[in-house]
Amino acid sequence: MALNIAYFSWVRERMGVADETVDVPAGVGDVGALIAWLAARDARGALAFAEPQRIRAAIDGVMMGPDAPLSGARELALFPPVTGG
Amino acid sequence: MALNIAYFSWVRERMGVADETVDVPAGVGDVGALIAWLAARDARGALAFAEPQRIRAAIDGVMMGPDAPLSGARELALFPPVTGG
Amino acid sequence: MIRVLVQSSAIEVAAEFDLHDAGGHGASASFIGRVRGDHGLAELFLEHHPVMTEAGLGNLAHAAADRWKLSALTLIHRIGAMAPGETIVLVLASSAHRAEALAACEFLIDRLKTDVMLWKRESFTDGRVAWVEEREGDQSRAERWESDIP
Amino acid sequence: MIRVLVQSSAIEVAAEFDLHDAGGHGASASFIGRVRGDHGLAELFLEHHPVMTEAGLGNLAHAAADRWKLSALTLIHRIGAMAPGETIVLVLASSAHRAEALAACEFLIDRLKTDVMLWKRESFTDGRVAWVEEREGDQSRAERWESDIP
Repeated sequence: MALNIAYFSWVRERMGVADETVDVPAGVGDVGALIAWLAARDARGALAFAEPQRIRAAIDGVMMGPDAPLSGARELALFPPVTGG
Repeated sequence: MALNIAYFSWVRERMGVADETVDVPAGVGDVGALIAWLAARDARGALAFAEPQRIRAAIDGVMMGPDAPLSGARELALFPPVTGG
Repeated sequence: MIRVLVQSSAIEVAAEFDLHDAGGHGASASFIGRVRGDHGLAELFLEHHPVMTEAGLGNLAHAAADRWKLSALTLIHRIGAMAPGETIVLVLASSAHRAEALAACEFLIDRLKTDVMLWKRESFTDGRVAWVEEREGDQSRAERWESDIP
Repeated sequence: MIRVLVQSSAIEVAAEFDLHDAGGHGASASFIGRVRGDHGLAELFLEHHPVMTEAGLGNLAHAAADRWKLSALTLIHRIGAMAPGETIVLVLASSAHRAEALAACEFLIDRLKTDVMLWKRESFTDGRVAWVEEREGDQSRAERWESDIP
């Protein structure tokens, strides 16, 4: 399954890209599993997702927990807690 | 005893003057007694001070109750509750 | 900078903002109160006790500036005759942080209503003229701050 | 009039006040947040998730306008690179009465801190660059309004 992923803040910096389209492997069904897969994929992912509890996720603009399924998602956004306003 | 009295708002309008200097009679010792004396003095005073519980007073810029003595006062201000700000 | 004024001329809001901001502040909260044209109001007249109003505003301003560590405070009250839409009061409070600026602004506008020696007279388009009666709500809002009287 | 903007250009505060005030309102409360030059800050950079930030600001604005019966609301957030002293955020809420304008302004500035998808990066004069960590205080201030989430 093809999925667009957007990164923000230091997650973006550590990944080295603002967004990418990945081919999600069979067996990676939810947000938490995808983060674990990215962390295992390469050194940049290992750096960005070393502390998964610090990562927040949104699917198509809606905040989601690690158990949220990826099926039907167009865009997954991964980022640290907001510090804005 | 000579005393400057300043009137504000509808008290001023009913008295017909913004301020006056009165010669306080012997026996009129406090704010409440002075208001009663003004109410008895003439028709304007009767109109302005028909409801003494609606009147507030300040002596030399400090809010005072009806029992406050007049001795030593330079200016007595008489007015309704404020509605400002 | 603490700037406290009681004036019969129009309050120039933009110019007051510029003057206040000269230093640059982390957070600025403001309140602008204007004459409402409700119920056919034609003119609002504000009478004041000059000495007491000036003392009242000055005390309020210094109490707020001290308590919330304000870097600047502007407090301007209009008196005399005003038309609907004109500004009656401007409060502008600045601090390094937002909570202080907001709290100071709210404190000042609540306390202004009861601490300043002002009386309002309304003239309506139908010719009626009436002095405004004291409002219960003002008293209770101001009493929230009672323990903070300077 | 509800005006909500997320912009990388400077926030023109005086022009926004003029635009907002075109109708004339009984009471206007405002908050202006600026970049503080503390600790040798040289530049603040705000990154945002465009779709979520716009939706978040829009929802907040409409929730506040409905709840406090605002006659006008301006909510502008700056993004991108800013120097100390520049305005990050402008909230300007107007209503017939002061309590509503003040409450709406405070609600908006508190909730902005947590509901909008923005991340701050600070660059210092000594060359250090760091993303700002989440602050506890923001969360607890925003939670005061929790029961009011639209």
